[in-house]
Amino acid sequence: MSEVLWNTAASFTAQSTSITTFDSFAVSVVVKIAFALGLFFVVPIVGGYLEHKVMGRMQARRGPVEAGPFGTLQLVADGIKFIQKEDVIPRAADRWVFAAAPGVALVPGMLIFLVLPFGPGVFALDLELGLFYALAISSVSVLGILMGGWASANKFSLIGGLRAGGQLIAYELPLILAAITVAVQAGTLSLVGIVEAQATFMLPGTEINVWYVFPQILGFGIFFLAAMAELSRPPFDMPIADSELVFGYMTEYTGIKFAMFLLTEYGGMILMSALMVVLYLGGWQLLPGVPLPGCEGTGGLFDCGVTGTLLGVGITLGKIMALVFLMVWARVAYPRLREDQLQRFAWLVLVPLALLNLALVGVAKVVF
Amino acid sequence: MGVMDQVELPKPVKYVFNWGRKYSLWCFNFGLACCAIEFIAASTSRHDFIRHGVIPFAHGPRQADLLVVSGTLTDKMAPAVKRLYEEMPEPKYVISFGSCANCGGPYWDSYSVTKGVDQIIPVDVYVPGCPPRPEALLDGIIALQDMIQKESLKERIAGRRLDPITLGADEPLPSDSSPALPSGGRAP
Amino acid sequence: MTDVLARQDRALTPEETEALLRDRLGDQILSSSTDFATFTVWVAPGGWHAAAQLCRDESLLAYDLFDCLLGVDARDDGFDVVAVLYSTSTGNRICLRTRCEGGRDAPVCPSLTDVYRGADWMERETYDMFGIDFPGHPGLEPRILTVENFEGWPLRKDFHLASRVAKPWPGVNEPAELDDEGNVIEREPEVGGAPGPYDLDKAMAEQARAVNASEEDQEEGEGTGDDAQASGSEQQDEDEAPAPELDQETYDKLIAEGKSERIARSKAKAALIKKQRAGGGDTGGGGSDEGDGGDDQPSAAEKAEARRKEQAEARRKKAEERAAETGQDDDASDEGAPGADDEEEQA
Amino acid sequence: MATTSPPGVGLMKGLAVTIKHLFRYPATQMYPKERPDLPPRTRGVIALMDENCTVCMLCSRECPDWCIYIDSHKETVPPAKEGGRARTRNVLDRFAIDFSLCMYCGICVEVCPFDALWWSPEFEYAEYEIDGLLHEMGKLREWMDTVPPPPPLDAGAVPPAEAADAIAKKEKELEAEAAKQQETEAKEQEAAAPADGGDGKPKKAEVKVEGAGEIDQETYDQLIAEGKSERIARSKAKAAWVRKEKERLAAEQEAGGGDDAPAEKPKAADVHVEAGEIDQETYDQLIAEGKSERMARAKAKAAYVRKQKAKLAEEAAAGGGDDGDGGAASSEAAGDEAPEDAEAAEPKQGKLADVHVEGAGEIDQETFDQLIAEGKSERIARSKAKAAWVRKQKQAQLEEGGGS
Amino acid sequence: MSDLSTRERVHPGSAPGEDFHLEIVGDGDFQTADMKLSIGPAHPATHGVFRIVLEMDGERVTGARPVIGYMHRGFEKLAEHRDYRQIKALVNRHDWLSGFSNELGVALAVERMMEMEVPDRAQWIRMLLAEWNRILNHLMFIGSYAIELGAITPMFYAFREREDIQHLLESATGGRLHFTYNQVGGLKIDLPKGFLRQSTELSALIRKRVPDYHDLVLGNDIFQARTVGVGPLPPEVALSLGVTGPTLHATGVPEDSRVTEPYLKYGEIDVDVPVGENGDSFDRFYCLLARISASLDIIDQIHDHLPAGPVNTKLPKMVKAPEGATYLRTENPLGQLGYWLESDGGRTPWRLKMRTPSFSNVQAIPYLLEGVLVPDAIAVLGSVFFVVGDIDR
Repeated sequence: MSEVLWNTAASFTAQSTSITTFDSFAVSVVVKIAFALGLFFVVPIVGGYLEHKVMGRMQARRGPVEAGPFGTLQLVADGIKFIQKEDVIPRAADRWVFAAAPGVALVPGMLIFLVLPFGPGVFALDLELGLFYALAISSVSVLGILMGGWASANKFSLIGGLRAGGQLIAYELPLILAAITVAVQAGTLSLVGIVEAQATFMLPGTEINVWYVFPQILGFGIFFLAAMAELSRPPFDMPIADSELVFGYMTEYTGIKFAMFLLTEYGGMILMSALMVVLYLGGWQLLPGVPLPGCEGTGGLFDCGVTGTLLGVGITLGKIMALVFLMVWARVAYPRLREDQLQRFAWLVLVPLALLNLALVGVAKVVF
Repeated sequence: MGVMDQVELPKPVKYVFNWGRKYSLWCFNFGLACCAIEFIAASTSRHDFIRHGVIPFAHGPRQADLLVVSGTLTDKMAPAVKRLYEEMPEPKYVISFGSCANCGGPYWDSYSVTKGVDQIIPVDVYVPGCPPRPEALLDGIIALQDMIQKESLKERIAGRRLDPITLGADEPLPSDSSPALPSGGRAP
Repeated sequence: MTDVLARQDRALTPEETEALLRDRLGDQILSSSTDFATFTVWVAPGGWHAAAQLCRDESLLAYDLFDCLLGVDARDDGFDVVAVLYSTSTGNRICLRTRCEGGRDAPVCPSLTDVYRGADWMERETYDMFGIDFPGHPGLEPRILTVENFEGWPLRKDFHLASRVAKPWPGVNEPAELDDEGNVIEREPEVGGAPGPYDLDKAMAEQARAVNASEEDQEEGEGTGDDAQASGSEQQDEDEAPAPELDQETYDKLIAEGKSERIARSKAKAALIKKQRAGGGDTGGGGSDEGDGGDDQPSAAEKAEARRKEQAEARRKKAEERAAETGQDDDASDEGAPGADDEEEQA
Repeated sequence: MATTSPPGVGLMKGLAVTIKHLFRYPATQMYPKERPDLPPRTRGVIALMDENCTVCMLCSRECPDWCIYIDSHKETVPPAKEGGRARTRNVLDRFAIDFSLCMYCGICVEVCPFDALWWSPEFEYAEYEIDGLLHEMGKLREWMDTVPPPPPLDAGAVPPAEAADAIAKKEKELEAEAAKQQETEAKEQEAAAPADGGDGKPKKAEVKVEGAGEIDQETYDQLIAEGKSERIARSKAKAAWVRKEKERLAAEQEAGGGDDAPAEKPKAADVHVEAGEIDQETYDQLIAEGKSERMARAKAKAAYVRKQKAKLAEEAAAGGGDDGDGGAASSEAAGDEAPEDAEAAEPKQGKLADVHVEGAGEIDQETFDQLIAEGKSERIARSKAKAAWVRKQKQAQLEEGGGS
Repeated sequence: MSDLSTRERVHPGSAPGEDFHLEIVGDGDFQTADMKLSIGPAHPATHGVFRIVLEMDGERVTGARPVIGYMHRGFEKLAEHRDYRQIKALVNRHDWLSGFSNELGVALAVERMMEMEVPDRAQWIRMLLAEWNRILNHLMFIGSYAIELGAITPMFYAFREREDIQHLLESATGGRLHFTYNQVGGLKIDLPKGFLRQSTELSALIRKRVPDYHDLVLGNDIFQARTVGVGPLPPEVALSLGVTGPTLHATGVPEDSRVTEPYLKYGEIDVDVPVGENGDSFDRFYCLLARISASLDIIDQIHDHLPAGPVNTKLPKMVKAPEGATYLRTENPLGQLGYWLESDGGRTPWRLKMRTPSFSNVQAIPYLLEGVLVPDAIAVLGSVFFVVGDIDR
């Protein structure tokens, strides 16, 4: 068993750093899963800490300070505490659905992390249908929320669950339309392919290499709003934090189950930001047209040395944290939309705009 | 939780678990009267008890593990406090904030005020004042955190009366139970 | 600001308003007064609803803002109801006051909810506090402020606050006398004196001592039992113990001297209590029908005596301990009598 | 009424406001480390100076919550002088305030005719059990150390009654002394040549000073050297001179006869203190600060009694052989023994209530670490260290007060 | 001992506070629903314990019945057992956001009955502190109404301002929320040195910060979308219900007792009363925000009118109001506070009725909530500014 590990370590450092090129299949599966799970538990903790601190500073206060150096271990402390909480299952609840709901909501988030590229070669899978897989899996977590809402036999959770269902479905459509527009522009559904395409994409009729965010600024805006609504983050958090809904579908959950729902929310935030980074902000590319140091391959993006890879991962995480900052900023600045305004905004504003955007890009693709 | 209260944890594990419970007190503010305003002041930017890990966004009693009873508890409100205390999952702590919650305070002789929250639910820390300063609440929270850091979960749960407390419809609440009388005018 | 000045000229003076009311409602308007800058008009119970209707609809009066409605306990003559109305257009305020029919046990006052919407909750609150019934009110029950199953009407004067009876008043604890060899000379602990309605306070304190005394008998077995828990001092059973009767003879003397009726009655009551305490039987009008009666009066006195002696011993023991302690620790002998500073070292 | 601005602008302005605060310094006060600066009138906890309490029971009667419990008994005091009348005095057995019941309305402090109850801004006394909130006389006495001096009143305000006549009385006293001083000055000038050549110039200045009392030359130069403004230097010097003058007169009296009450000492010893004397020096200092005469006398009495005890303790300590480490005679050494046995060995040195110490917030680092070493919780250690620091400050002030 | 981990809850139903939460009665659609609106709002309870029973069919509210009394502490009965100095300490605990104005009312009533002459300086200082108290109250409601609609930040900014003001008032009175600074015949003690300087600086600082609230809340499009035209209250209904304060001003009636019946020295300065147009939630919030600027103007006027002189008069040993009754009305931050003080010559009042603004304003809620969508119910309920202690006394 030891030389297998030795090989892995050696191969990891020796010739190419990409974790995709391993000799034995079994080892690569283990490493990939470890990579995805590791990211899924670490990055949301950083995201949550960022949210606490930024929200604090914007509200003229300091945010967590005592737990760990500069309050960094606040969410770790939350996790440890939730493990110790008494696990309460309401008597009138449907026990198995109630217990399964947090899992159903959490696992899709983990699965999508497999397909997200965090750096040159630093991704678990390069699926041909990466984007399609990601969007399909993300709509499964809606099921978890509906299960949670229905199973807690608490009228408030029921209303919260139904509202969440309605809202997520309403905002699923503009999300997918905006994503398709990028796929049309890039010509491929594989996320790594899209990043690659952006590295060589020239504005039609000009010679400027530019990311997809500039020609499709409308698509980016729609995707951003739809993503926030998907995660029911304020100003779209009607189903959760509302005076008469107490805590929406999460009212009855305590202990580790509630922690899983929280992790879903933070994980979802990271996940959607990562998707936006890949689709619109050129993945791990520093600046449009500027190849990463020490990397060759198309657009200077691939099989780079250790420094290139680390730099790529750093840039992607930086962009993710920037988008998380934007989400927190919106949460701090705006009140909550009313339920019917929410729905009307989705169907009457976002969907037509997304279709318009798709049409524009289609025409541009054909003409140029 | 099932394991926690059965077995005495080894020293380092108990330290980490206590540390976790100490710095993540999701707080449910049972704001009744004027002390609720001082509680909100303690949660806003000048005193900001989120620094100590006390997060005030616990919406319902289910997610909370620190219940701060701030204000006058009246007989009409007592069943609600009893029920909400029961709703909270087990390692739960209660801070009685202000004279009214301690033992009736300025309304000690009123016919409709319960003389102190500790007649209804067990209280861990009493913060005196009417209303106490927000810093006094922070001092109470630090005192509670000291206690949590040193306590053992096993004894705490064992000590707690676990038979379910059901409030029969007919059994009236001890609404006018006179306060625990200090020795009054006579020598102790 | 300008319309405020314009308002002044259209406003009616209190005399004009009363004259207008009188000619519309005739003898229903009993009297009016403007002392303490409050224009109050006494209205007969029959004309209560009509007066309110008139105040609102009459264009000259135009009292459109319903300020407030309250009940007042008028001792033995039952209860009054006061409605305060204000006119935004003329800036005047009028307080209509009437005496409810039905005396103390079934007071009734017609409801104003059809004239002013604001009267709805105010009348429910007055019902909750005084037990005054308002026929014509959409729904007085459930009680608006107190707990649903609350017995008794809180704001009536014969409703006593349980805690004030149960807890002995710390203010009464005057410094105790020490006779020469240091034991405490006992004296009659002063009763009442805490701020409260004068005559009721004495009666209440009297009642409390009676209750305590009767408990002392039950607690034979118990030890010192120093903080006698006033068990069972529910509000209900206090209502049955009626306020003591008046000492008729002092009452007439004071009325003859021209004192106001209310002060005379309160002094007479105090006089009666003094007489009863002196155990001189009931020369005055009020017989010994108060509470558990005078028969076990002497035993209550003995009980109080025993309790005071036992207090004295407690204090003497304390004094001896202190003397012993101060003797040991500081060898310097010129300190003399234990000064206040040693006191605080021990505490 | 909706403000008619284009749709997007409102949302952008909201973002602008929040981002503006991101780059501003947060308004958080890091509580356990940064202490709040409490105004002197804050109603934190009630402190009791039981020397002043004559058990008139007014506070207990006026309290709306019935939460002040007082036990006391009367004692007869032998007459101060033979043939005098024996007085009776109320001695406080128990004075407890139940802070869980108290509504902090301040009526007891307001109503107390003898200034025995004071407001202290301390607020850190949360308890695990409710009977910990029933503060007995000892605890209330400890709060006395943290009582700040009352703030000066607004310009437009009428000065408080007591202070007015106290200031007037002091002026009269000063003039009397100055006049007396004038003749002795004139006599000395002719007899003695100017002693120290150095202060030729200020000597003349001294003469020119109107009759408001001479100034103490040496403090004057020292302050001028420090760069103080001339006016402050002169006023401080004047105060120093008055104090020295008094010292000198008191010393002559003690040396001279000692038994008959010296002239300056105020009227016959106050019956309340058996020992009979009051500490002259603290008395003047308090009067200079504008305290009421009765207040100053009470505090001076307490200071005197304490000095007596300090003297007695030193004799006992010196007499009783070496105590613990080195047995240095001065009370300074006694102060820093382990706190437990220091209390046992000598009467509570810490009860120096009269000298108000600013900056009650500092803590005595060394006791703090010692307590932390003993495993005490940080919060208890901090409060004990604070009390220790205050005690040390007081002793230090009393030392140099006695020394100068 | 039952295994704790899966200990089942015993009491029937699972909603926290079972009889407080939504209970669907009737078949199919929601016949009647009993919705509890206060326990568990998004942020620490800003309303206190106020329960409202909504009858709904589908999304539309057909009837609303507020259930009050959860904070009833029996003040009027206690007042009959306390002398006038002790009442001053108890009376400011009812509308806990305007402690000073409550005390002021009782002091004025007793002074009127005893025909006592209060020195000018005391009257001006009383006005100064009453106006600061008004700003404290309004800042609190700006924060709490914004939270009802989901914006957390205004509460933090509002409380940063409140802390500065509370520090200023604490330096003079010693208390942060309950000041017990008034006394029959004036004030307990004069202002400390430097109070007026700090007061002028602070009023300038807050005047600089008020535009932040305009941008963050009033100008916000989502806020306007949720409040404009929601829950309009016609003036005649408001007057008939006895509604006063910002809720009445929003309907366009400038009824403010500082203008119509000037007490203290309000007659000598000009008091501007901001007025709304159609009495909806947006206008109520607008009036609240505008009253802060109005109070700041009044404070600046007071600063240059403040005379020197004594602050209180010599009180008899036992303050006894003569026999008789009086009704005195003052302008509290939330509306008009009336005191009916009837005395029988003893040292305690015979009857002290406290006519509180919130008690009447809350009576308007059933009228406002008829025919409103459930999501709007929160916006309407939050916009009728009330304090539960004020309702139940």
